[in-house]
Amino acid sequence: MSLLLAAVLALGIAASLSAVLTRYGQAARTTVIGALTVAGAAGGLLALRVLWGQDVPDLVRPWLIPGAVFHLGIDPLSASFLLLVLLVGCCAGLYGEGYIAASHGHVPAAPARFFFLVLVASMALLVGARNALLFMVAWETMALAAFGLVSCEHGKPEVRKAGLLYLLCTHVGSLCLLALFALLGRNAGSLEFDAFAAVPALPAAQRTAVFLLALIGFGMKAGFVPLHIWLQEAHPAAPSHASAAMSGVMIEMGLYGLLRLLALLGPISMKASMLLIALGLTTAVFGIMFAMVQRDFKRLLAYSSIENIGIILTAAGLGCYGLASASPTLALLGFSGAILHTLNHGIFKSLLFLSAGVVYQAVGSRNIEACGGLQKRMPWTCALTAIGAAAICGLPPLNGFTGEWLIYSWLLRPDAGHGIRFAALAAAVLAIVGAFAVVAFSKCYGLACLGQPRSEAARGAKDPSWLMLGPMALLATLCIGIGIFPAPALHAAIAAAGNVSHLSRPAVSASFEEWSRLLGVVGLIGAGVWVMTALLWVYRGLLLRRREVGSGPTWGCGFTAPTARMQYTGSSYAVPTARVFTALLGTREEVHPPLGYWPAKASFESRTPDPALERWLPVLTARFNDWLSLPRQLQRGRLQNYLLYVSAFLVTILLWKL
Amino acid sequence: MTRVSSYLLLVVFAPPLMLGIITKTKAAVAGRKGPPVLQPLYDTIKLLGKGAVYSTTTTWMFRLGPVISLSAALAAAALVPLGGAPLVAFNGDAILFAYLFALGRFVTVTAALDTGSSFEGMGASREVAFSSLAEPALILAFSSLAHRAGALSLAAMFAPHGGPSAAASTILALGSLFIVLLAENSRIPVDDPNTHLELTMIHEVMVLDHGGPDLAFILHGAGLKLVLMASLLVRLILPDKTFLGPLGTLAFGLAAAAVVIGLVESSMARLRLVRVPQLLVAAICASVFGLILALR
Amino acid sequence: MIYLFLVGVPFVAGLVALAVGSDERRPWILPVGCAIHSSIIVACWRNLPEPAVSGWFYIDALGLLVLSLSSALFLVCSVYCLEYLRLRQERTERLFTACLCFILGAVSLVCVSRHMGLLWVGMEAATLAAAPLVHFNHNEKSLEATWKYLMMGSLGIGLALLGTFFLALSALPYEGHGDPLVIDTLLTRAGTLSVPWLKGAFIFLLVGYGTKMGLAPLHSWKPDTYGEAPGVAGAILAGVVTSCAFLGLLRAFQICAAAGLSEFAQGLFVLMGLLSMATAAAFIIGQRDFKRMLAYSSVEHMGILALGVGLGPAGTFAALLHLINNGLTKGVLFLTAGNIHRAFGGKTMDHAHGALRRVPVSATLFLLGFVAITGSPPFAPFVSEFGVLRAAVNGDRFGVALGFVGLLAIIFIGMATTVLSVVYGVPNKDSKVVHGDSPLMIAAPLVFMAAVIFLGLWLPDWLTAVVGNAAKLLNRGAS
Amino acid sequence: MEQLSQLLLAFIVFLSLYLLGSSSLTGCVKIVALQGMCLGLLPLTIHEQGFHPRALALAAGMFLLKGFVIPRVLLYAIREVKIRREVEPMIGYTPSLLLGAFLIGVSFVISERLPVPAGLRSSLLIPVSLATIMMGMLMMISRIKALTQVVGYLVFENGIYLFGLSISYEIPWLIEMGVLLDVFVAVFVMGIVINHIARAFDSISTEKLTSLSD
Repeated sequence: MSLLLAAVLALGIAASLSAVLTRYGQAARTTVIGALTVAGAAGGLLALRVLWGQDVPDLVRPWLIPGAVFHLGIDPLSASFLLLVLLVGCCAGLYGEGYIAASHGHVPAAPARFFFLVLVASMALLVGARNALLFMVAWETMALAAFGLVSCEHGKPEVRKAGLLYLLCTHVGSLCLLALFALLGRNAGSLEFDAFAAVPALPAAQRTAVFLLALIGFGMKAGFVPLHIWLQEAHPAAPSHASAAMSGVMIEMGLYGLLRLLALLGPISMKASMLLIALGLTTAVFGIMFAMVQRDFKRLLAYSSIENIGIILTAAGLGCYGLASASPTLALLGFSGAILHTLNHGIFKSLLFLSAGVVYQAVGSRNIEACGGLQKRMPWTCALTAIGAAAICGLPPLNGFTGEWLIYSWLLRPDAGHGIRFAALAAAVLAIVGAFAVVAFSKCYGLACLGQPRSEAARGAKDPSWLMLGPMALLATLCIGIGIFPAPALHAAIAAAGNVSHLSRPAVSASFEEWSRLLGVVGLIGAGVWVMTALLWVYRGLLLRRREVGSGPTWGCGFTAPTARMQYTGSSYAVPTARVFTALLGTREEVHPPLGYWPAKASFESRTPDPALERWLPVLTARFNDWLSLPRQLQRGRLQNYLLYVSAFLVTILLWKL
Repeated sequence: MTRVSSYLLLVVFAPPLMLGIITKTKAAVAGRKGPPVLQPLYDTIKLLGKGAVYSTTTTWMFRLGPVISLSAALAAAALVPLGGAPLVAFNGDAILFAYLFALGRFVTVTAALDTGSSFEGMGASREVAFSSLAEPALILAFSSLAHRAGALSLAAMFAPHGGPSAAASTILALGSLFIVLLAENSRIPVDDPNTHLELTMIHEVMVLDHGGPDLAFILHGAGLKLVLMASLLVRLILPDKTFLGPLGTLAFGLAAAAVVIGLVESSMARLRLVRVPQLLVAAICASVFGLILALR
Repeated sequence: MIYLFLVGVPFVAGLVALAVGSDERRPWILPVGCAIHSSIIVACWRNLPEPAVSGWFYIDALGLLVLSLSSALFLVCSVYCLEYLRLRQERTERLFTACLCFILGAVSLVCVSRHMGLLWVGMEAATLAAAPLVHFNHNEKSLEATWKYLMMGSLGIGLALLGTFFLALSALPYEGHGDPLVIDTLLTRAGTLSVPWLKGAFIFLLVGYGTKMGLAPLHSWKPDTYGEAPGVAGAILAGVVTSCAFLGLLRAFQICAAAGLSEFAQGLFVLMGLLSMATAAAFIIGQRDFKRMLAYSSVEHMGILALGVGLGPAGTFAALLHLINNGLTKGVLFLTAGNIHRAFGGKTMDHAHGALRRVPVSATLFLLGFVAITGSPPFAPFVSEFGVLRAAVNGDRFGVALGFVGLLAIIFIGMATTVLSVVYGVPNKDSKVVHGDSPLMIAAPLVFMAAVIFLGLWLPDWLTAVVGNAAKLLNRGAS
Repeated sequence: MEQLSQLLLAFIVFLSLYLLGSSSLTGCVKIVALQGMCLGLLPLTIHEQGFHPRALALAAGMFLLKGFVIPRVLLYAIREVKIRREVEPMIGYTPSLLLGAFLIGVSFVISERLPVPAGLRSSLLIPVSLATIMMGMLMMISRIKALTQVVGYLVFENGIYLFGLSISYEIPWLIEMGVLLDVFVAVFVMGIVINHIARAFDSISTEKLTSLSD
């Protein structure tokens, strides 16, 4: 346990040191890299030990805050998330150093370093917290650090807007969590997690309240629709290494919270699990549909995070269903699918955000349509991006598939069918989501990295330093590695899921045997794909070695003067898919067709605003403002009125209470 | 050993043969003689011996795409019972099967985008659009079959058993899978594999710039995909053990499937692009209905 | 004797300030006076002094708490004043300095007196002494604010006097036990007090001291006053004077609780608490003037204090803790708001943007102060606000808890909009740089912030003990 | 004696009502002065031990302060700012009177609920004081000129003093001094502020003092 404490402390101290050392860039950089290495090593060691069966005693220290105990504990559930936090945190942190250096002052170094380290430290603390107050402290520190990161480049109005929105959302979520813990603490008589677990059963109304509060509180952070409104605004606004940490890990902390509560409070009802599944599917479909039509690649990634959160929530809902129907196998399968996908998502999403950062720095824009042709100019970055993009689509032989495979295995399980009729429909929805992901990411990768440069800046792009490429390469290697050899990741996921589904250790390891065998075959076939690819590639090389290999322009179907502007744009690429779902997307198009017989000015513009943020929320706030304008009439500046309020209040109270 | 040899045999020879039979059927219906049945095989061999011309815009993705898509198809083939037990079978291989095709699609699409050609971009965009509807139909059909079979393995799901009670759901799944087959393999009424330069094309327009071994890989991969899906359907219809033996049954079935596809292509026109989603939604509906019957 | 020093030192300092002629030296009287005052209080902490003057003077845990807070706030603010007054050379600061000293004296009187009448005198003196602080800027707006402050304050103080009379009447008939308004006498005789008169006394004291404290709907002077007064005056008013008014209310509550009227009083506290929070919420949303916003935030926090006391022993503990936390955080906010105000020459969102670029330290502290005051961990107000919430939930007051959380959320939304707009962004080109950060003027809020963070992470034993004792005093009758 | 105090009390209420209906500023001040003198007499009549030396001293002090000193200050202020009339109060004179009557009713209702303190000769004292307080507040609420509001405040304070009389024997001088202090200091400070207002705005109409609002 002292390892966890050491990791948190190392990060925390380094955060303050880096803020102090801002003037001396090199020293600050060394501090950050050193702290990340130390924390990663210490925390990683601890997490691995716990995941591989070692019991680590809790650390309990008195803490002089009413109700608080400094209680750290680590079980496989914590350990698996800790692993993710440190992995992504270290990769993104190292990358961040390169990113800050390469930004030439656009990214303010001091806040970017400080808040990033605090963010990682608080998340590491969060997963170890075993006391509601400690949990809240870590939670809010995390939220505030992320706010600091989002607002790093506050000179831009859209960044300020995003920061404000994020702050509002996260605080509302935190308040719900406060209410939640107050409610749990009331019944347990203490704010210790162990005490929450010891409470036999809450009354039905309170159970509902706990469920709803947790759903809103944690869901706000995770970004369940329609609580996602901040996500697609805030993630693009933050510096890319921060977006990677936020999207790859921070939002997953919402799911950690939900899983932790489940582990403490036991099963939720069948109906509630169904609600979770439905919410998860809605979130997934919503997220990916809007990802598909984005032009800003960081926004696209953010929406895709919403999608993946939806998938994870669906899986968690399936786990809850298993708990509710007293079927430990189903529960374990659902939760391990959720956790495995969480780990995978953390890896590939942070990889993609990191490469998005590279592209952004090279091109100076987040618009896909300003990129193009980057693969020729920055081959390494784009190769890593390709791996990330394929992984996030859930394609074998990469890691994204492993988690989705577990979830599909639940949904298409023949023995799950009699209880949950719509499991197969859920599988179909997931299939749509998967197919849409292919649309979104073939667009993101294909149009940004391939083809011809669509802007001057894209023409001059270069691969970044190894400090930035190295962490990305590590993440990409993990994508491939887990895809081929999923057993370790599955082990972590199943061990963590065992915590949530209250299974004994032998049962968990038996289950692990079973699933690792099956997933091992998946990995084997994945390896087969790689081997086959290599063989065919060699074969192709042999074939071509003796032949003439020429080069020329892309064939323009007879048109002889093609330009880069004639390429398919990102928006047009997604149109055929989006057209089918126009009613759901609410895309607004503004068309000015050319008039007359001769070439004339024409324009076309399409925009797909977020419905929750730009359609529903304004209506709500307008209502609310109308409603608030009434009391505002009371403060009109007339002293006489103020005196009247005092007198009237006095007389009323006298007549009423005396 | 026999499994491996029959796998290799089918994987190498079935695709060109099946494409040849389709072409032959269409020619026959149209009253022409048509090219020899083995023509696709000759084409492939010829292409393998040719050099290649690459666009200056393209990168390694363009070259890797065909390779990966073929190896994905080959990997998928290992999961399909090709005249006997498949090379690899496990609970859940059906999902891997579906996703391996998705992998093939992803690399084909990105390879097409690598050229920077607006035509290929268009093809890619349509490909992903239609597959996003074909995918759920496939999964739903798999689901109803899995429920019937009690296992999520292709070998178990695509086996002729269950008797008349399951017939209705099986037929619906079959119909749905057939539409998916047509869509995924770019056959009429979704796509027309014979024309290359129409603005309405999907798959063929994506491979405009490929040539030489790359094109050979693509063509073979596409054919293999057709064979694999067809062989699954065949197993659903034909009994496992006929007098022809498993391999013979499969060969017969594939040939029959090729004839059916040829007949469909001859008797129908390509649908307007905007109608294609409706066809696929019909497939989804059929799957859903079949699933409901299977769950009943 | 020690009481005489506590009250007398500041008064003498004030008189000296009036007498000293040199504008250079006069401001130094403040920190010196405050330091002496604080050191006396440290002595009080070591060993509590005995009651004096037949029980008229005594400092119990509650008084000690409020007095220590006030003295600490004064000490730090007086350091800030040194620099502030140097910057405001154009204004004569004779009255300003003297009145600050008088306020400290009056506040000490309120805290050490065990006599409701004497307490009232202290409050009256503090109210009147604060008027020149509000008028310090000598412009039309500050004049208007002063007028409103004075009228509302006088009305409140009059009503509080009436309440004190009611209290005396409740003790009739009276047969020679010393003075009837001595709190200890009232407490020992609590059972024999006349209930209707006591209720009336509580209502009048609630309205009277509530006006001073700024509970809605008696708060309307607050935004004008805090908005127009200098930042340091705002910090003193919001942190010290309101705390004293709250102390007055708590004394009344103490007597009511001893007489078995705690439910009646708690009901009123909860009502006014929620009403204050709701009012603050309504006015904070869309507030463009950040000093007025702080005033409404003060209304909100007074509401939280009242609500906490209304929720029983656990809530009282949290409320008393919140008294400290709110005072310290408000110190940060008002002082830094003053700095930002000066840096931009305006106190609305239209004038002030991008404070982080112009006064980085002040802006950072302002932002942190905002985060703290809205109850985010790891800052001190979180502990106390969560305590209030827990008190509500543990007492099965789910509706109150829901209202509390909901209003906190709305207030957060309102404050965040204003604060972020002020702190972040790019300063207007045309607004000239008036004053940047200067060491002394950021040292004071920095000290407060450090305390807020420290108390958020570690509540010292002795503080918990004093707060706990004070809370026990207030709920003795109930148990 | 009891009759006399009843009479005085009734007269005080009447004066308050008269004040509500009066429009001349100097008139208002004079009425308040008269009311102050009545208050000065009251300590002598209200208690059984009427002519107690301290009561005498209090009566004398009060008589002087409320009857002469403060009115003088106010009259001086009126001369300084050169105004005569209260123009258009926010609530007209007749409605003010009606409201005043209503408030008297309310104060009787409230005092019904309070037991009459022992040793008090007149049961009227409590309701009358409450009514005076409320009418003072009404004046502060309904008048526009800052000076009239101060007059209202004086009436309010008179009410409080009246109330304090009920315990003037039992509790020490501190409370009475409190009233004096309050009135004196408040009026003193208010006078200064009004002076400032008149100089800054060229008027003492509070209509000008409404710029701070939301």
